[in-house]
Amino acid sequence: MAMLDKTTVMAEAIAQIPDGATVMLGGFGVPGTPFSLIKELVRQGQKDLTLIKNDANETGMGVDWLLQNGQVRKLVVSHIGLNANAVRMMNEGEIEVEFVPQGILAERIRVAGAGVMGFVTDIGMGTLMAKGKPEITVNGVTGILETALKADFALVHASQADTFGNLRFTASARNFNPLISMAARKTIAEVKSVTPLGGLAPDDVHTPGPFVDHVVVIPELLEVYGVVER
Amino acid sequence: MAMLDKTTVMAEAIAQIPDGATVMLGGFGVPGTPFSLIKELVRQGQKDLTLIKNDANETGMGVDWLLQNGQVRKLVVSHIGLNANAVRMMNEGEIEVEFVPQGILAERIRVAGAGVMGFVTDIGMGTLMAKGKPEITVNGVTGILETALKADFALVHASQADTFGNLRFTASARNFNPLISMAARKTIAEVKSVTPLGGLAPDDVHTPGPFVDHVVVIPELLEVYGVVER
Amino acid sequence: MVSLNARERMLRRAAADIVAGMTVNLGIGLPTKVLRYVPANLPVCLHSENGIAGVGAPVANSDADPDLIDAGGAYVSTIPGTSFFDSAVSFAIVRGGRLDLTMLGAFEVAGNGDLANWIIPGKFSPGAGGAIELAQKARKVAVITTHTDKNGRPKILSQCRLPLTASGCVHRIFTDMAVCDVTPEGLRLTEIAEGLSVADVLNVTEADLVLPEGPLPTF
Amino acid sequence: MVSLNARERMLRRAAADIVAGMTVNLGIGLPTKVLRYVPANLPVCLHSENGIAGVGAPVANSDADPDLIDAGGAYVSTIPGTSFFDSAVSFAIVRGGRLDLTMLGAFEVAGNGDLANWIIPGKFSPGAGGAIELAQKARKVAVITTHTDKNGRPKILSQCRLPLTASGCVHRIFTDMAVCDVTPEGLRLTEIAEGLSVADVLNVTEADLVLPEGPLPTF
Repeated sequence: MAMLDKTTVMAEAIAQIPDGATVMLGGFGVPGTPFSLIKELVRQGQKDLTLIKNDANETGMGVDWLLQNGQVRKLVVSHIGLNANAVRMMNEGEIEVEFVPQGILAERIRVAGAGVMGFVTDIGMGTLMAKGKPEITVNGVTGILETALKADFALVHASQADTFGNLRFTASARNFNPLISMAARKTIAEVKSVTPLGGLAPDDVHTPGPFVDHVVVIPELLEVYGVVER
Repeated sequence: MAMLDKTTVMAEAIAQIPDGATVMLGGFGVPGTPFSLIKELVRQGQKDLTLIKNDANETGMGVDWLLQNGQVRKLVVSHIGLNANAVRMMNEGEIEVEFVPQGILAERIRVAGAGVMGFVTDIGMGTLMAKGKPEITVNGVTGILETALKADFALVHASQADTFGNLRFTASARNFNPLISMAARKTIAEVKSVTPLGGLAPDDVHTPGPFVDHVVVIPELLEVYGVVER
Repeated sequence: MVSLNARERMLRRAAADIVAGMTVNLGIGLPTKVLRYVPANLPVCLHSENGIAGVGAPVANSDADPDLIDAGGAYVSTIPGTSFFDSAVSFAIVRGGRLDLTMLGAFEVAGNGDLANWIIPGKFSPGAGGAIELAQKARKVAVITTHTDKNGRPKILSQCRLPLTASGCVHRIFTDMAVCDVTPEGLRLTEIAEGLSVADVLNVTEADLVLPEGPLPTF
Repeated sequence: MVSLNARERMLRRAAADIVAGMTVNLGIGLPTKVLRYVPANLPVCLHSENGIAGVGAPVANSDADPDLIDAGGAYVSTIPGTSFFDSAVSFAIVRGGRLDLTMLGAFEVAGNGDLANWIIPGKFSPGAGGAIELAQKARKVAVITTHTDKNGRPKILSQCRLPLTASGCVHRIFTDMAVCDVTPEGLRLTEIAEGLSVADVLNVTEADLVLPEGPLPTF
């Protein structure tokens, strides 16, 4: 038995994404955002994208590159408060925004990855968030139905990978990355370093290789990945 | 900021379990089964228990100690084929058995841990497994409703812990242990070794301490945990 | 009317509700500042929505690990016993009943425990982040807020006018003037800032307050 | 009628369906034996329900790690690139569409792809384990079985009589006599064991078989 080598050239991995695709992006703020893959997506210019991510980064960063380049049709997010440009585009109707409570966003992605159709929760009952969602009663308690959130592609930022696509994340850069890796038809991971097979102990893998299709080694961390001065 | 010391004497931890409790047990076959905690539960003799576990171990092992001691009212399991005594007790009506497909068992436990009420899946549609379960339609596709599976107590076997209850598992002994740790009101972990705080790297924790209430260091692995000769 | 250090005394009073063994999530702004008044050696696990249990002290930019921020975007450190996990596990802690206490800011809070802190239609709608789940599912929910807004208008209302974050979720309100508890009998005034009279508080509170029989403890 | 090494040839033929890059789950019994015929250097990731991707070779008891078994309870090893995970993640691989192929045993399999392999009411009901999800959700489902049971009765039926594991799930059936594919036109006989005639196969097959126009490849 051996393991497939999934290391791929960045341009080729990203070129698989067509116009109109639904793309999940890792990251909560800066940590875990796949800035290099996003930059390549900006260079290639795919249009009409639906992006699923916790947030819209900050003005001038990551998701905002795609927004300013006119590549985004819709955002599915929990919060865009740090990106004034995204708020403006939403208010002026240039993009559609679907807000989801953060943990429900995480769970909708996770159940998609788990091959489940949807789940029942009482989160958001009695608020705007529940509006229009079907009610389901479980053991006499009523909740709302939240549907699984799938994507065509997941773009992930990991600190370490082996050539089979076993991934490890660092600190708070883990966030949505393991979840989106499971929920997309194709998962592309940018990594700071790749080790030969056997370089990651089996107990230490955060995202198992079967969920990952392409491993892209980035030559260096973009400047945007440094400490943000506020 | 500091962290609570959760190390506890085994007898005291297990004494919290009352008659009639619902108890989840880790383990898939031998690996990950909390044999020492089960043995203490046999010694204390709590009755009328509902056990939730992947399997019933083998005749003369683990779950079977509780069965033979007459402490079990019901098993919720995916498979009991290796325990002829459990099959006999089921057939003779001495215990109730609820069979759940293995991955649905895992998911019902996981969504309970995630504070979700239930989920919709097409697994088992058109088979005995779907009998009597409500049908729910999600985006035009019909599935069945599976409910969250909670417990009063989870008994977990981990290889390593720190005093706060951060846990690490080894190899295939992980299985249901991280899931049940999240799904019970109280989680008791037996561990082979406990390290001071700081002994586990934050990126290497499998089950975060907030899910764990008691850490019980076992003096030695029971013989039953060795290689099974068949 | 409100003494200069009323804010500090509010924070110190709120901190006293954080007791040994708790897992706690502190919202951005005033709630985060409560930490300053928590004894350094108190065994408390600070949770952050972005996947941390055991958030350590904030760090200067010069010492920051760019991969390690809290949910408010501040660079933080670890302590012995910290763990990292993904966002689904993080909210499992919240929804699964393992978060003992959250302290949150408020635009408005009502006498029945309703909380509004995420959207001002037409003015401010950046999304709720994790606020809805924190408010709805922490075992205890405390609000920390100035008693009035910057125009002197009451923030403790008889009914929220803004869209709710969660209904009936708040157990206790800490302000620079008072501590109030949501009870089945209504919003009860339980403590008062030193130097203030009950009338001072009633004057700037829209919600009806249940008053104590005897003298009020001060903070 | 069936040559002595028919079973080995069936396993070798089934192994040829395992191609580079696949993630594969092999059921207990005959399916596990297919591994012997997979080239050692072929990049294939073997999945086990109990939380392993990259199952290595079986090991003798004397060399076994008591914490490392496969879903059938056999002591196994790791290979470079193996990962361990919990049971929820393990079935996320299965249900989420990341399992390319599973090979399963059968009590009965029908011409329409129905599979029964987990319960014989009143005789054998130990629970389904992970069989239902493997059968329902692997991208390709192959059954490996002797063509007849030990009493010589057909196992490929026009309709399953036992309770189903999953309906219409099977894509291909490997037996010691034939390879059959479930197609919209019905169960198609696509290959035949060396030395057998089509009549030999038809004699012990209850399901209707769609026969090829030309000569059948042998295995």
